[in-house]
Amino acid sequence: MSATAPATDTAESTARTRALLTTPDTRRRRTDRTMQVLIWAAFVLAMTPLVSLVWTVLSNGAARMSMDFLTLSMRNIFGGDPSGGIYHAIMGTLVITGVAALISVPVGILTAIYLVEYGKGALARAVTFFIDVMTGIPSIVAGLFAISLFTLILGPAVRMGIIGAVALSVLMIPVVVRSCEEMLKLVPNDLREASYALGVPKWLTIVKVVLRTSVAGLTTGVLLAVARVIGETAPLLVTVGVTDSINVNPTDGRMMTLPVFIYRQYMQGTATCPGGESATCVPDIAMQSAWGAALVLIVMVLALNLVGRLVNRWFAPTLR
Amino acid sequence: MAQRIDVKDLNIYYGDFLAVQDVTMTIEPKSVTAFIGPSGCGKSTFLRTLNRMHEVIDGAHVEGTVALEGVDLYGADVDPVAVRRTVGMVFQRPNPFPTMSIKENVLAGVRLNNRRMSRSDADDLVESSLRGANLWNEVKDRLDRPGSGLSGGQQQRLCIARAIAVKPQVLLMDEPCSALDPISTIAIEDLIGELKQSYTIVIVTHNMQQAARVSDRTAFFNIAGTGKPGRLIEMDDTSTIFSSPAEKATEDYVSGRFG
Amino acid sequence: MFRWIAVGAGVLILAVLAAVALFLLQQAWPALTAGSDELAAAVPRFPEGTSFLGFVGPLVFGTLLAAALALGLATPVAMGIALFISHYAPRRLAQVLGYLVDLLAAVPSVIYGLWGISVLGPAALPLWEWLNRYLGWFPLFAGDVSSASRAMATVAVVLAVMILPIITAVSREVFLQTPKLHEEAALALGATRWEVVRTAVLPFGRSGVISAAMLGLGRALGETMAVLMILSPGFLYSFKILAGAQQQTIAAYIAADFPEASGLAVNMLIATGLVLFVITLAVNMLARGIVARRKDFSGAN
Amino acid sequence: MERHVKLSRFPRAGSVVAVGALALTLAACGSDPEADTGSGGSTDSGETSSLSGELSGGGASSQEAAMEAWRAGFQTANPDATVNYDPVGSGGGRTGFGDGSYAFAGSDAALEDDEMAAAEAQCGEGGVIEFPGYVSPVAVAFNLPGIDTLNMKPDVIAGIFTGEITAWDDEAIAADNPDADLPSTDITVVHRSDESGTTENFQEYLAAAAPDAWTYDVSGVWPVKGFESAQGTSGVVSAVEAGEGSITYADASQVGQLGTVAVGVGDEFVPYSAEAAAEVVAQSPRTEGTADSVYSIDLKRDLPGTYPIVLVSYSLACGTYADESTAELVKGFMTYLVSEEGQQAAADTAGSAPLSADIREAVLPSIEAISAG
Repeated sequence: MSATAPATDTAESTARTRALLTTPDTRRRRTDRTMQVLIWAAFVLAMTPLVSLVWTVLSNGAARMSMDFLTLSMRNIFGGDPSGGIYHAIMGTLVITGVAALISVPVGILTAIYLVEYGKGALARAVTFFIDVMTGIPSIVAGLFAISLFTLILGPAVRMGIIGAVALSVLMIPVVVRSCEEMLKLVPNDLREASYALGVPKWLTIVKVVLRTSVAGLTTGVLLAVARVIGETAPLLVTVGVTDSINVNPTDGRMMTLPVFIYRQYMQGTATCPGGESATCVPDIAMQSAWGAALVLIVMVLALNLVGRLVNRWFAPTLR
Repeated sequence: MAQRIDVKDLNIYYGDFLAVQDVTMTIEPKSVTAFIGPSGCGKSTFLRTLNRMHEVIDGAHVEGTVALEGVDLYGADVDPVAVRRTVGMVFQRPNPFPTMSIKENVLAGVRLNNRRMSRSDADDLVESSLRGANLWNEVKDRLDRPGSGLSGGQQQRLCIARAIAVKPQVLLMDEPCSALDPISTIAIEDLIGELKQSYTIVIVTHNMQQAARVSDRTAFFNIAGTGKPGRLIEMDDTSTIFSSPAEKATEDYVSGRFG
Repeated sequence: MFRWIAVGAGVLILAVLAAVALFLLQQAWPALTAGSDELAAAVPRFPEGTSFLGFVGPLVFGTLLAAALALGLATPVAMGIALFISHYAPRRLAQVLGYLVDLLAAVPSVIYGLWGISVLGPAALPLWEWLNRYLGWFPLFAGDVSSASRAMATVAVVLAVMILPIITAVSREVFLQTPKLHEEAALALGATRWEVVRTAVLPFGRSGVISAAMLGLGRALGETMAVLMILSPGFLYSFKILAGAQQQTIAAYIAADFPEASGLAVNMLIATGLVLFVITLAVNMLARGIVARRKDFSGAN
Repeated sequence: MERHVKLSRFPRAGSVVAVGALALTLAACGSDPEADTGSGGSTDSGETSSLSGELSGGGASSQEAAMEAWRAGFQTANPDATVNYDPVGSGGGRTGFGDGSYAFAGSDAALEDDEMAAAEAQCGEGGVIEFPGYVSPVAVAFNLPGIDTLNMKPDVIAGIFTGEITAWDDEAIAADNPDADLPSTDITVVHRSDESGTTENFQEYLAAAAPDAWTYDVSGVWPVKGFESAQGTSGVVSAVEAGEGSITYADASQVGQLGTVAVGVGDEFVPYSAEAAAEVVAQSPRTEGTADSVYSIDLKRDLPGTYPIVLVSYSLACGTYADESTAELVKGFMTYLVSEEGQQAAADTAGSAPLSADIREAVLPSIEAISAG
């Protein structure tokens, strides 16, 4: 209260105003405080499991990490043998997700272009509607679809990377379309009109102006979509089979992927070590490897997210 | 009802940036005070310090005092929420809550304070506030329709009704007519003339004719250049400012030779 | 030319979806049309004298129960975090947190499953026992507590943790889009921070939050691995979420039994998959419908 | 990063380059591990030293641990050969073998007549080769602190697993365990939630040894409702490890530190062991009326001195294959599988009971006759 009240104020009106300004409604203030505490609590409550998850993966996974673990496969490794690694699974994941991206990205971006630039009328509405429908396909159902499709073409019990890639594409296409649609919508109409005004045909405008303007955003959308499907387990479980050797050919035979590897290791349980635990036989090696692979998978997902966002932040033209 | 405001040596900062420097003025009760000046001169910023609305922006703070009837609004024991209840505000663009009906909009502020209000009391308050804002006759048949369905001028008067429903001492208006057509503007200006019978009114305006029409006193703000703080150049009776201002800058501005 | 390529891509998507639907239907058809005796003979789990619907019923129930519990747990908390990030936390922190939440939405479900069974399960067991002992009269907490925490309650918590980032990310976007005008209007009327949230932010964000919750629900319904790895399944209409062997979800059922299935049993599994497809479809449609009512809201994914 | 950006005129290119770059960095340094000269057994009998190609089989998940050892041993001896095994379950294995998608299969039950017909049709004139390649005791394992072993008669086991006996200090249990300090804890039964051969074998045992107490139909799915369950052997074991007072049945090699039941056979109680399990297979008669290449057995559950709860998992192969390399691979792999060395590798890894010399001798001629045709 540093202000000295001017002489014109009556003491009474000052007192009244002071009362007005300094007596907050305790009930409301209490509600406000309570809600503030609740919201902080919600935050802490939610962070606890998430932090615990990240920490568990980090600490358990780091213990298993080694150069061998990253660069060797599990070929001829069995029981409690602590050597071998997840190289085959890393490669399988990269190849299968890469192929899935090769399938979904052109289809997804072209569809997004169609919806944003050309889409009018019943077909566009139908496409939009069915992309929503596709978003809801449970991942296991996508796996069932892919395997029955290939069974029909190639006979029973084919297992190869490309089937998994097709299953992942079914999951990935709607995500790509959605995010690229958003990105293309961000390109201001002025730019398009400016291009038309110069006599550039529509398709060239799209290629030269719209796509180039939104390329960073599209890359981000694609990377995030890849991050979404790279951890899918259920569809790969029923389509790609398992192997413990390195196979980077998606059209020939079984492949291993990180999520499936994690699940398989988890299901393996404890190994039998006739002579007890030793340097060559660790009973819970399967679980350790599962955590190690989980760490690698999480790092891959985070890296994709990070790169995606950085691309958008650094290279997006300033539109807004 | 109406109360006076004494501002003394007020500096307004956003973080380290000094936005408005060294303002000292007195705003008389039951009168209309207009703030004029070029864009970016800090008049809106200053207006917002009168009910501590500038605090929504991170890092905003003030030095000096703003006293309402001798009580410093920035005193340690003053509740900012109570300040805003006592010093109401109307914004540049009409902003009725889109999810509420006209009636609920009027009662929005009151509902925060009163846990239970009888239906008849509420109806009375809605009617008196809307009458006070010169809107009653236009909307009395559709009180339960959404407020966003009204025209711009009606929406702005609805916002005024909403502001006066909480029975403030002071009413701040931040360019209340800038988003409105001329006819609605006249309606609001008329309303301001009526409202000053019961409230202290402070209005920021870009429109010098409007300032001349509605205000009793006028304060001219100016800025030396970008990055420099805004300052209060002079403040006087409106007639004086527009006929024989003390400062050259004021004269240039009001005669349209500047800005 | 370019135009037709683009149109072709759109049509291709329709074709793919039609193919998915047709395949599922074609593969499911034998099971849908088979008599219950036939099914009972082919599917060991199939109880005698039940129809297909009678068999799928408990699975649908389990799926819905798991998803509803997860949603019930996650939505208030997610709204809390979203509000925290959009309106309570200091801005710098808020940005980091927003990013963190987005990252967590991308953690693969198999990792959530791994964590759920090896960390959360044991940690939550004392709580489940406590609930059972003191609130056992309440139907949800009745029965014997699953001694290894392999119960619906654990699954629900894991699912809630999984969908939390999704709901948070979307709600946060909506809350951030609240027009400043409305927040200031509430503030100028003398509203406290919470009252600003209540009068301006929540009404504005309501439909966005609902659709966010629906998205989360969609993911919870289709989630396979976490349920498969944690739940001790049963095929009952049971509300006992602390006991083991009470419920099972469709997705986990498919993943668990697909390896052993052959012949008509496979058709049967695909038929249940079709049921799941229809349920998630309905949920997603509902969510999209709500979003569509608000044109300016975008960024569902 | 710079490179990535320049190339990313089209986002597709961008992401592919990113993934590709990562792949290339890794591709430069990854490999299959060096041939292991340790436990896996580095040399084979000599005749199959340079087989190459890929061989895929599938079936019972119970065989998986042993199959890993076999595959590792075989692949070590034949570095250019890769053998895959999908642990899809016995049913899937039999179906896949029947329709030709698996060159060999593992099954927890012998082929039934109609399956045999399908398999014979698929295999052609060479017929089907079937033999109990993997025999493993199924332990009844429990989690009671301080108690390592309990004696139980078949009726008691059946009583527990039907839910008749609900507490650990039940008189029926106490009667056979006068020295044990039994707690009053409730018994939590944990069973397999998935369809499994272990479940089927355990039920077969209960139906044979305690026909009065066990009246359910035998199948791969657990018939009694309301018990806890978990996915896979590791699932039930970890469920029991986590829950005090729980009991389950599981492949003995996986039960780890859990307490196990010594099963009543006649008047004695026999704890599980590979030897006692091998004994029951050796003493049980071979099924009559089958082809020479088919060696299936009718398990007897009451032979004195044997451990009666055993999982007998069969290996399936064809006598003839369409192409030469598959035939050679199957021949080589099956030869290794039944060899003493292969059986010992499985015993070390999976705790299984090695095949008796009699059975090996009976099936070896059929395996050696595998050919293309």
